[in-house]
Amino acid sequence: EVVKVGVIGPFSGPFAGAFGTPFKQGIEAYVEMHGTKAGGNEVEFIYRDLAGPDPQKARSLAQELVVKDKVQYLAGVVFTPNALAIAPLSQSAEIPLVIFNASTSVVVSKSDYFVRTSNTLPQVTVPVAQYALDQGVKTVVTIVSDYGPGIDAEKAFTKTLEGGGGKVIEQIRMPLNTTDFGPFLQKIRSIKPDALFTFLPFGPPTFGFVKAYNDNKLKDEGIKFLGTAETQESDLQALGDGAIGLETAYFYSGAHETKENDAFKKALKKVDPDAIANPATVSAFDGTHVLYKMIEATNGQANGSEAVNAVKGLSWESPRGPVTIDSKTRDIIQNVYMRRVERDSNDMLINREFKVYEAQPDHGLTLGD
Amino acid sequence: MTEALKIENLCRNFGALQVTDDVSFCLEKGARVALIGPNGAGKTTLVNLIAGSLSPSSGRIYLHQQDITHMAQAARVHSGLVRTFQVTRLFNELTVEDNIRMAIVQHHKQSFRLFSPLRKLANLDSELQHVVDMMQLNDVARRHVRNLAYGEQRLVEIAMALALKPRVLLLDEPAAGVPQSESDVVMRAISELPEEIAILFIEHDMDLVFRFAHRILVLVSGALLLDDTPEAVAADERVHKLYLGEAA
Amino acid sequence: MELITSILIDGLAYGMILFIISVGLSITMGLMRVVNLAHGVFAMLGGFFTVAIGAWLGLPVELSALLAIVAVGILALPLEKFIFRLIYGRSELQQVLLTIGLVFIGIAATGTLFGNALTAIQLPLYMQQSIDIGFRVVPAHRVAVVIAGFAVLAGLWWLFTRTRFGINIRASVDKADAAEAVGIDTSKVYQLGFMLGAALAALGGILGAELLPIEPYYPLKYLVLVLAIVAVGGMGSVFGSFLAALILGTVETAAKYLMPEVASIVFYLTMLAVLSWRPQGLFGRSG
Amino acid sequence: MTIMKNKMVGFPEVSLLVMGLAAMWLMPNDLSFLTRIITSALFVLSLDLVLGYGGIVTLGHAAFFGVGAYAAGVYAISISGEPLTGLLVGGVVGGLVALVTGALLLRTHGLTCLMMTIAIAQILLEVLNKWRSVTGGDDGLSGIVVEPIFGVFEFDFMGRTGFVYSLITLVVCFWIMRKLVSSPFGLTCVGIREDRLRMTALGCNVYLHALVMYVAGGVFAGIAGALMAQTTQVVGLSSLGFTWSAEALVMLVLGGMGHLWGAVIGTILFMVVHHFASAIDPFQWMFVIGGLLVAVVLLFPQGLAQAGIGMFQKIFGYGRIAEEKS
Amino acid sequence: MTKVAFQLNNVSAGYGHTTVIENIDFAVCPGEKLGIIGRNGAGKTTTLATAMGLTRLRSGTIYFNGRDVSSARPSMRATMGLGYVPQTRDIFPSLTVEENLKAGIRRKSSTSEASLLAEAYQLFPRLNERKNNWGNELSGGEQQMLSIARALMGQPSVLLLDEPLEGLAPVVAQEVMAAIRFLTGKRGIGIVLVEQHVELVLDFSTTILVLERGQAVYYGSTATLKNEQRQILDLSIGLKKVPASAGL
Ligand SMILES: Nc1ncnc2c1ncn2[C@@H]1O[C@H](COP(=O)(O)OP(=O)(O)OP(=O)(O)O)[C@@H](O)[C@H]1O
Ligand SMILES: Nc1ncnc2c1ncn2[C@@H]1O[C@H](COP(=O)(O)OP(=O)(O)OP(=O)(O)O)[C@@H](O)[C@H]1O
Ligand SMILES: CC(C)C[C@H](N)C(=O)O
Ligand SMILES: [Mg+2]
Ligand SMILES: [Mg+2]
Repeated sequence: EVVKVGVIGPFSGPFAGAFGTPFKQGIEAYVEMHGTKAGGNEVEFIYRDLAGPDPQKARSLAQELVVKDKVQYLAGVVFTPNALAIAPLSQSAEIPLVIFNASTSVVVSKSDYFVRTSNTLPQVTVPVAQYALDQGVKTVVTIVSDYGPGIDAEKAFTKTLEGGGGKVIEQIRMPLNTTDFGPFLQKIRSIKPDALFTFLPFGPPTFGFVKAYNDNKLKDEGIKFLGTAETQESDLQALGDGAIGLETAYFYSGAHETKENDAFKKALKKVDPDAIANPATVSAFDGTHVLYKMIEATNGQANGSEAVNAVKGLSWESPRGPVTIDSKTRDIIQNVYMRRVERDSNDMLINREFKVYEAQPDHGLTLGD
Repeated sequence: MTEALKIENLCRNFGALQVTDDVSFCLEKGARVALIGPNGAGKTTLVNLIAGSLSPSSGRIYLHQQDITHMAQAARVHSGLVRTFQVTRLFNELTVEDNIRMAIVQHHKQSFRLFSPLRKLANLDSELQHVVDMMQLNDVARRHVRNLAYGEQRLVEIAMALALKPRVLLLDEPAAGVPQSESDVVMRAISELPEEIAILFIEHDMDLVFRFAHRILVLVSGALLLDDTPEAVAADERVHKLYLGEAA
Repeated sequence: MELITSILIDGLAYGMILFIISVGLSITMGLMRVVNLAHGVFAMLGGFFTVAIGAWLGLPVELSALLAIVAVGILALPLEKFIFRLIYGRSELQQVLLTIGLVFIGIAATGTLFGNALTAIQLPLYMQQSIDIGFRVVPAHRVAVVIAGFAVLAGLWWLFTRTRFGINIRASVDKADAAEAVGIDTSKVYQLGFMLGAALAALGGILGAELLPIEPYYPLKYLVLVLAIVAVGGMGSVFGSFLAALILGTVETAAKYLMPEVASIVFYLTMLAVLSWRPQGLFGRSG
Repeated sequence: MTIMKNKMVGFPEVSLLVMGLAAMWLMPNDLSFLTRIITSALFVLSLDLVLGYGGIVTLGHAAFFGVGAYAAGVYAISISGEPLTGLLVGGVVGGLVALVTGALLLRTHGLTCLMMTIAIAQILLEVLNKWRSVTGGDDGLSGIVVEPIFGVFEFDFMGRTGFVYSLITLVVCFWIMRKLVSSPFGLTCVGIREDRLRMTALGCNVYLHALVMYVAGGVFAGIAGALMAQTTQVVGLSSLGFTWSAEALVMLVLGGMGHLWGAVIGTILFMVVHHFASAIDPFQWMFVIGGLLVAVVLLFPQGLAQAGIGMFQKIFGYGRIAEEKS
Repeated sequence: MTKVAFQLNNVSAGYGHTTVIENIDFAVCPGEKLGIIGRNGAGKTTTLATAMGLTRLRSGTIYFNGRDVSSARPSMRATMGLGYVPQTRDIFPSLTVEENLKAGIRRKSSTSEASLLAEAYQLFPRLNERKNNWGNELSGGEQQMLSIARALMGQPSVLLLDEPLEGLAPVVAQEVMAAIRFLTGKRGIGIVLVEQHVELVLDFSTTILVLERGQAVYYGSTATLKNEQRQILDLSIGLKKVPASAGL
């Protein structure tokens, strides 16, 4: 029996490098390590390209995968609106979707058949705020990209920091298409907070922002940099020396030192020698694990509820560390690591973990709005 | 005498250059008036001012006693004031017939008929045929304008003007580029237009001017030098010196 | 006061980068009348080549940048000869379509060759410095860009208004047949003009890489930005592009300081306002 | 480029309907894709009115599609789920937005006009983005539920109703547009496209005609957007993004503008190639589509529809119908 | 016998699928004055454009100073000394008047730019007054002057003139004709002149080519045509008589 899984992601377009390619590599790395069979059922992955946030197309791709290609499972999805668009379909057709990225809190609750193996923004920003408090940071300027995830991050951070006695003295929201970040950072420089907290989408904006942080000498002024995904592995080398010393909180570092991570990285190299172990790669890798478990549990038969029930509460040791699928929310519970950028023995930039916030749930639900 | 077009103290300048300098004259119904003058005297500019594609710095323009100085160009056309261009401006990608149809549709203000087919327009075909006959364009009527010789294009240019049923017609060198033999066709068609149309035409070919004009305006450096009968103009010393030269 | 100075400084530096990136397009579009949406491909290649040549020959970045600009210029030659030549004089839309096709091919090709990730041009050390001017710092590379911008402006002004090449290129574009008939070898003029546009794009791509980082999607991402400057400046006017870049750069910078959330709306509103006021652009000639 | 070319096929609407039903019968599992082609075709047709017939160069046409889609979505969520009035709402809102923005930008033309259309679309997009409470911001507007058509035909999971509904809407719109472009108004617009100043000298109010054509384009784009909102039940900001405008332009020029069939054929071709190229190799489809664009411009500058008709005429000896009939 | 400077040998040319001129022969020696006449659309412009290399040659050969230039680019021919004044004038609108003139200077010109310009301004003082204007701001006649002057800047040894007098005021037309006579006489330039004014061509040229629908119906001495073969003129040109203009 062949079980088909439809993977929707940006395999072309500006997000291909940060998400699409890692998705594919993560899946293939898992297959490399565990074979093409899940509990005796051959698993086949069908990739569908969805370059950006485009809910209409997301919905029709998903529908087509289900109706025409007869997939039993859906996976992937980078952008929140795309996931929201698939929700009604997933619900009515009882097709599970394993989300590899879309990171707004509400997403998973929109269909009983959604499971997430990435993260939510509150999940990683609450620990940053706690870390800031631990470090004695009193005043912070938050500066985020002006879109859903950015605003989520801003809210979660502010709430946590102010709850712990800190103060957010200014909230800046930058337009998504910003290319020159200099003025924003000059402004922060003149405000002189203890730290800035930022969230930006991956790729070029992050690059520009970190550059501007260095160029405008905020570090010299003693303004700490607190971030999340800014130093993620697919962008890291391009950031260059300027990135050294930046502190971020995230759920996966390529430099995580466990045998699971080593095995994962080895499989990844086999799949593609140029592949970089990235949070998106790990999410896809773990997502594939969840898919395999679901297929095993249903023995290749189409049964959405049974499949999803089978992975509720599932725990395993992921390359990122120990993780669990929350049996109530179907969201992932995982460690969040504080990391600092340094150069390793091969002169490559890495995220060195130095502090762990263990078993973090999605704080988004508890924080409320 | 009924005046069709009256110009009063019209002025226009491009920067420091005074191209139209206090020009006044009047065209009666049925007038056949030639506008001559050295190159760059401001003849085309004067036509542009009257037609409304340029606005004057001062002065007034009256069409059938109505002040049209500030009227939009399109509105002037509908009041019967039509011009042609010194260098032809046609729809090169369309056929000769479609070019003329275009004008007929505009003339009848039918261009906002959104949903009824073109062919249902009353009189379209007969008016088209009339104009085509008048300008002897039968042979080329279905060809694309871009494939016509320059001289043929001039005829289309005039045909379009005629399709607008003008009451005052401004022709900027209508026979330029038309061979001598055929310039007769053009000028005759023009002169045979209904009596009540007033015509002002610019022309450098003195044969045509003296054959068809009842009156001649001589423009020099933007100002009107003479406004008189052909005989008087022909006899004028200044015109000889500035414009005609010794041969004519 | 400090705020205003800051806005002006940052606006100038940002505007100059916009100018350098768009001036090449202003030339191909305004002077050669080719709507070359693939302009960004040349800019991007400038960046990729700089990095690749640097890594391959182990040259300092200044030198590899120079080689990259030359390489892009040379690459433009066959493109002009076999593709662009066929669309001179075609309708704008056909040019738009063909060059969008080239953009897609360019994106796919660079993605395949150089990978989909962002590639950073490592600046030489002295460019990584910042200059302290008391109440704030100014990054050294921005100063360099401002100087380069003025140099490009002056050089192009001289080239187009004071040399025979300038006359030849404008004549060839106005009326190719007539230009040929007076003895101007239009195909050579087009070639040179096109190469110049491409080389300037590469220069812009390299100098601007700090703000608009080099990655395969570059040509599509910054297309509107670059077109906006060309349109506001007036097609074919180098000085127009310069002024437009400064105005738009400063306005956007001011918005970032004062009301960041609507900065991009402000950018587009400014553009709308200028274009409704002067439809042919600041320095465009109508007709 | 005569304006009568659409006479080529006797009953275009019938052919369109038959083609659509045949596709439905042949590819019953691809209805969502086919529906997307239909809504896109309607959108590209509306662009053809503006660009191909009106000569107004725009890269912001998706603005009308987008506002039409949002209007229909909001209408369905908060007023009524009745689909036909929903389409109407989309069309009216699209037309109104076209009226207001067209009034501003149609005083310009060429590159300036193009840039203004981009700017306007971007501003609208930002406004909708910021207006989270109504539009859902960048998460998109979801939860649209549409009632059965005439209270009878329910929108089913397989998308059959959606497809037939879209197809009929397309056919009706095509008919209206065909009337529009072969009317005196259509001829006038072609004249304006070719030479605005000459039209003024013929006594034509260029601005007003362009505006009417622009509004017509806005109405049909709005209807297309509403159709998309109703059949997919979500609306995202991408529905008024630059990419969507540009893609529509590419489809139109591929097929051939100034020709209603061109819009339809271009859309089908682009979407099918895109669909299969990106399904076969999502990683490299840009090579394919890029190569296709370059090839079409170089080999068939009039667009594929025109090239196809030319070929058809050659083979069947029709001669130069288009030129002579006009 | 003088050496032939420029020669068309059995030349055919056309646009798209249509052949417009067929088997045309003519030769011009230094200082020779060749006139070409024919009805509207007879192919006069096409003949000159083919000679210049702007219209694709279908068959036949073109020699210039003894060299076969049939496949040479127009710019090549221009550089070798072939000058051309197109019927449509083709002024470069985005160049100023003076730049338009400069564009006409050949690369290897021995005369200095300044003296070439001075000569042009001497011939057309009007251009001197307008030298800083953009090309498209000139009046029709001024453009014609500019087009002729621009061709002369290249110091051609053979000059092709397509209706150079169109739109010129009679005085200016006379001056231009005088200048052309001067060029052929003193400088030994070969001239090919296309003109609508048949009398003028008959008067000016030594050799004449009469075209009818793209074919040569007469090629030979002007005198012979005038005196012995008048009927060709009547048939081909439809020229009946040119009335002496009303007593001028
Ligand atoms: N670009 C073109 N494409 C197709 N046919 C053309 C083109 N240009 C000219 N023709 C045709 O070629 C024929 C000769 O044209 P040409 O311009 O040489 O005539 P001409 O003798 O110069 O006429 P005129 O006295 O009007 O200037 C005409 O029938 C014309 O319609
Ligand atoms: N837009 C403009 N800017 C500056 N000068 C202009 C402009 N348009 C025309 N001129 C100048 O105004 C003068 C009058 O031009 P106009 O075209 O009216 O002359 P004309 O009498 O029609 O001459 P011709 O007989 O040569 O056609 C010319 O010297 C011309 O150069
Ligand atoms: C680019 C990503 C950060 C997008 C984000 N995860 C979302 O849910 O939309
Ligand atoms: Mg004139
Ligand atoms: Mg001719």
